[in-house]
Amino acid sequence: MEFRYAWNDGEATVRVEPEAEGLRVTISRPDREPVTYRVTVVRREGERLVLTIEDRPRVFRVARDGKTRWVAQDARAFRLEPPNPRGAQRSAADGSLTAVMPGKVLDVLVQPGQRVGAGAPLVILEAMKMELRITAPSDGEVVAVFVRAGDVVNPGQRLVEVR
Amino acid sequence: MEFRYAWNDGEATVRVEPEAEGLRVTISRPDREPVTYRVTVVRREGERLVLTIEDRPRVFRVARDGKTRWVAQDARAFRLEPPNPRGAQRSAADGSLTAVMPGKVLDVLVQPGQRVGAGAPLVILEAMKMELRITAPSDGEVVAVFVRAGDVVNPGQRLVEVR
Amino acid sequence: MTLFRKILVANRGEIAVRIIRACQELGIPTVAVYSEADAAALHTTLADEAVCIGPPPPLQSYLQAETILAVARERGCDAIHPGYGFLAENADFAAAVAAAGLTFIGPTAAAMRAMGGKIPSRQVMEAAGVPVVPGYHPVATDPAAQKAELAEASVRLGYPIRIKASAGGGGKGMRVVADPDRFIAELESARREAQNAFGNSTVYLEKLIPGPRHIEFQILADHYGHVVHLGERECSIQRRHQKIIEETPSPALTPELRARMGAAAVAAAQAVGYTNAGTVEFLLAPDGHFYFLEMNTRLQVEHPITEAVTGIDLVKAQIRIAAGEPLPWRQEAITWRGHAIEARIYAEDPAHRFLPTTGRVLLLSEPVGPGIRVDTGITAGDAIGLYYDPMIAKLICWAEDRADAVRKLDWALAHYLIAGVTTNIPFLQAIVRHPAYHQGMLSTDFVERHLADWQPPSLSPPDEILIAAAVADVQGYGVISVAEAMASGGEPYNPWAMADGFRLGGG
Amino acid sequence: MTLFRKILVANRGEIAVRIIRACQELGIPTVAVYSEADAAALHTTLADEAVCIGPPPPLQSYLQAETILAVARERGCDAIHPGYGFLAENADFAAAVAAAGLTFIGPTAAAMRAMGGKIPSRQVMEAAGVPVVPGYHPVATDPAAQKAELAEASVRLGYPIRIKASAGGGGKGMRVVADPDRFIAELESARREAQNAFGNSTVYLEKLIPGPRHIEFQILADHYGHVVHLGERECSIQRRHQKIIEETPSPALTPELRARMGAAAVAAAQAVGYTNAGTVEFLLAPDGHFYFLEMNTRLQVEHPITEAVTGIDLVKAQIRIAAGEPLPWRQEAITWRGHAIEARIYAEDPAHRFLPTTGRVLLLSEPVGPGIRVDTGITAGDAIGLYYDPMIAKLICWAEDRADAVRKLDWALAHYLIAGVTTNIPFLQAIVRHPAYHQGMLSTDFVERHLADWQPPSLSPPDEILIAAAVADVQGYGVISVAEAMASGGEPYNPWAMADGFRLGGG
Repeated sequence: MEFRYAWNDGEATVRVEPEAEGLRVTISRPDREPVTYRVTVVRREGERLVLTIEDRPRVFRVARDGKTRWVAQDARAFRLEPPNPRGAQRSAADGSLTAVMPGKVLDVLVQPGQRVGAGAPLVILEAMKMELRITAPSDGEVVAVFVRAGDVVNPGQRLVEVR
Repeated sequence: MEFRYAWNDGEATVRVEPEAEGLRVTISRPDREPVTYRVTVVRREGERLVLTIEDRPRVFRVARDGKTRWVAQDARAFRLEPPNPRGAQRSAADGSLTAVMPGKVLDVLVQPGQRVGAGAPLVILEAMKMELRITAPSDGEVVAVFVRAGDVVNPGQRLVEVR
Repeated sequence: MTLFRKILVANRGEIAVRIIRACQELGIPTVAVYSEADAAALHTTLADEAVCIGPPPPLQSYLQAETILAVARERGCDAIHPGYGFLAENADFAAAVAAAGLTFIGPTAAAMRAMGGKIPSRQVMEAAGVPVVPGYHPVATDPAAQKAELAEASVRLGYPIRIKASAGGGGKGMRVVADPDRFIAELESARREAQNAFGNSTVYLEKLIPGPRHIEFQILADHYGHVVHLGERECSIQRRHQKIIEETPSPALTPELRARMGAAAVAAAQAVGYTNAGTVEFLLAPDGHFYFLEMNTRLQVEHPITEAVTGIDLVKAQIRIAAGEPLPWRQEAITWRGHAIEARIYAEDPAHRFLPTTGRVLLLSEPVGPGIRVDTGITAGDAIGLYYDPMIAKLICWAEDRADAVRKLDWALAHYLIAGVTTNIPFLQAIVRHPAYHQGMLSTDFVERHLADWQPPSLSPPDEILIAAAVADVQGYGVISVAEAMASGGEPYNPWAMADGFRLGGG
Repeated sequence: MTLFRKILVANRGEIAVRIIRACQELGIPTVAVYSEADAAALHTTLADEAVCIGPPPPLQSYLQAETILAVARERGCDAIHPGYGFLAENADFAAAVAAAGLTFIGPTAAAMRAMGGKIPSRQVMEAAGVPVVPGYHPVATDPAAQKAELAEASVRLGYPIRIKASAGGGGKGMRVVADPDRFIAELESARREAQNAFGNSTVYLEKLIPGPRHIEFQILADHYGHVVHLGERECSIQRRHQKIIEETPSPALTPELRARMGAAAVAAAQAVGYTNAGTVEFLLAPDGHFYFLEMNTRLQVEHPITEAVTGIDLVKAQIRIAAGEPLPWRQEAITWRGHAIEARIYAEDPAHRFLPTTGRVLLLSEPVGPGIRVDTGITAGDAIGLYYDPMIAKLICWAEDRADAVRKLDWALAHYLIAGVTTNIPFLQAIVRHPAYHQGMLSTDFVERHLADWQPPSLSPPDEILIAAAVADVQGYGVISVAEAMASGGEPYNPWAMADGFRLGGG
């Protein structure tokens, strides 16, 4: 069985193969030679997963929310997503500003073609009883506006694109 | 679907039937007319189960260990077992003394036919580095001895029967 | 014999839980009220009774004063505890509760009107000779006239200037304006937000004091004219005027300054015949001058740090005072031991301009140990929604001195697991590990000054995490829906047959 | 600059967790040791490093002094904290640690030998003029001669009489004999148990003092001859000589008596040049006389209640003392605030003569809130095994006075959810709710006197519980084994396809 996981700025492929005793798990990352581990499943109870990895006991807590996986060791949790095949919608970084929480668009302050300075307010959202300003991450030009005042937006929905 | 659950000193049958909206759950206890409830499942995530029962929200935590179910509401947990069709092995109460924890028999102090007074030591177990005395719950006669010194016993295993 | 017959807790989340627990320890039954979003919430299930009061938006539930009062009467309550936020500083509600013959656990409506609004309280303090931040409150009532009046006053006071909502706090309706050209736009935005949050759009102006500390004093006042202060809390660590880390004692206060500021706080309470718990907030300028800022006529979010160092349970004290008991301590009997710090855990994303996050708390493990207290209304499985304050927990650490308390907080943050919802924990860690924080060099612009460009570290999951993810995916995440189970065959069946190899005995 | 480079924690369970946390707060890296049964235990995963030292039986792991010392050296530790139990009172181990050039965080081997054994410590105290319980310790070394000697002495001291193990505590190897005819049988049983538990079968006799209170004093001593006491703990609530509920201050002590007993405790420590933390135990007779019982030359299980009222972290104090720091407090600076009670949660079945229970903790939810502390080494999913002490947690409640602390403990017990393993929580609740407990009428025979016939209430599950059980059974309990998953098809597949309706975009 093979799984692919992505996070903020990376991704990996994990291959799981049964062995005589336990599993062989091979991890391939784009920037590295694949590494193989001997793994046995000691116990899985609800969110708690106990493995031995190369004979060292390890305790994890795992959860799923739709397509997202959360895996924690000690108190450090990692969020894993399915890899996005087109690499798009990588939010903020490429100038495409997305809503990161549900809310209502109170006002759109810019139009396509308009030049904006870093920090200029672009859209005002209302959420959690607060006004939130979505501001330009850098100097640039508004190339697209995807919402208008009154729209209800969901997390991940694109609002404005600045290049 | 119908389920039967037993506890210390009682048991009940629970019938679950789908309805247009939610479920009809009927509980039959030996000492009472059956009662039917309207139930909807709001959410189940791992051990957490949220229902509405007659429109009242209720939060439970549920777990299974082999044949045993544990169901908790607030901090009160109940242990439910499959009903025992013969009603036997109800431990202590009927004079049949069972091991309630794993351990090793250090000594057996009585023989079948022997009369014992309430509190008389019958068997000495070693467990958790302590000596545990199994004593007679009431005056009576030893009718059977099921173990001998050196035996390793498991929870539920009968040790001695006193009538 | 008991203090009250039954108390209705008119709030939700961690503070409702805190109050219900205190009542239960005092042997007083409680009634929780809840919105449809909170039907399975901790405060709802913890209380002895719970009544649904409406849909999720606060205006339709937790702010429904009449409904809540009606529930209190129907359920035989003789007192209402408002917590903080929602109706806590609503004098009309306090008056209505009293008029219905119930006890409002808090100050009287009159004291609330005198001290609760920021504008009247400034006047009271000016009259009492306590220094206030230079400011201006509008005389005109017509919005357009107010706008002109405030614009003019802003020039007189000098920029940068602060716009503040007269009702409420938490940074809502607050704006700092550096450029006179932006004044009108910011004023309108502030008024809109204030109206939205507090149902009152009134704002006023204050001169900006650069680099101040926020120092507040907890007071308790009984019905017999006796007022004590329980020392200060320094709440200088803020982001967008929202407190995030509070501590006591303040590294900046000498015993002499503490005594003077405490006396001013007590004088403020006495000036209006204040009763119950309240907090007097000051700005402490770098030159050592302090200025009255406002009074919060309610329990404060950060009250646990005062409890930790004084050993006094403020919620129980509130209830006892409201029941007519005299304060059992003279001022000299109030002593402070050790150092306490509170960090507020918010559902917000430090990587995306701290915007509130929503989702479901999937994994939750709170730090525990000596000197660690977590106040939360969240349990694993709860949804963090859009309707309410994004604060999901308060982490309070107490230790023998500040250095130990800081290290304990650092430890506790590193051992606080919340997965499913992004939180500000990495940001709190960055603050607590900052050398300026270690040195106690705090000011309300600490975050802008030291962490303006801070970004959460982007961590690649180690191989072990990926291994665990894949093994979990091989096994699946279990639990089918009832519909699926029913569809797969409606035959009566024995659940135990599913269990590993168990067989019922014959007979 | 740091106190130690790295500390090995030679223990398991809650006390190992407690010590590791203290080290982490002090910035000291830790090495945990664990048996094969504890590979996934909290103490193992919490420490910075963890080393497996053998199979589950303590004799093959946690009592393997040489292995543990070797691990400490290999891993570059410069100190070992033994916790309590296991090697904590093993003077040979303390000596070996010191001989290896590492610091043993506890008293010296010499002080341990002088005060640790119950027989020598009685002699030290008699010499220092502190009253001891009338008793007899055997001179003969041959078992048969010892038996005769003790039998004769028992008659001289008079019945009822108590047999006690010279090494160790916790009621192991202890017997009360009322009938001279039973003496030999009980003696043999006690010797066998003592040998088994402590590797030392030596026992001695003590006259039974009827209805006494167990009062112990915590002391701290640095390496410069400075000794302070931190007040008393009353540990009268016991079952089969095992403490179950402890509190401080004791309802029975006047300030005058506290000062006298505290001075005796300090004198005891000074008599042997004691260093680090220790506890001097006394019996307090109903007539007000007190008798030295024994000294525990280690951290005590019930140390948290002293921490709660004094504000002093005893584990950190131990580490600082061991590192050579002088005690920072004079006796007058030690103050006590409020009231603290600890209840020990055991995996035992009150319905079946309190026999230890085993199983897996399936549901776990600990009470939280102001003044509540839970020290535990257990997390949900852990197995409670046969090999170790059945104590699974300590619940510590602090409040402003005894009445509040009792109510808080009652609340916390009622909100402590442990399912999967039967515990003594209902029994603890019965004690805490007993009028004699409320009145502070405590004695070591409290349980026999007031709760001898107590049986846990047999509760039928309410209908709602049965509904939940059935719905959960309809849905199943999820998660298949890896073997099943693999068997169902080894084709590479995409886990996301399982997730609710999610489709990967094209491209």
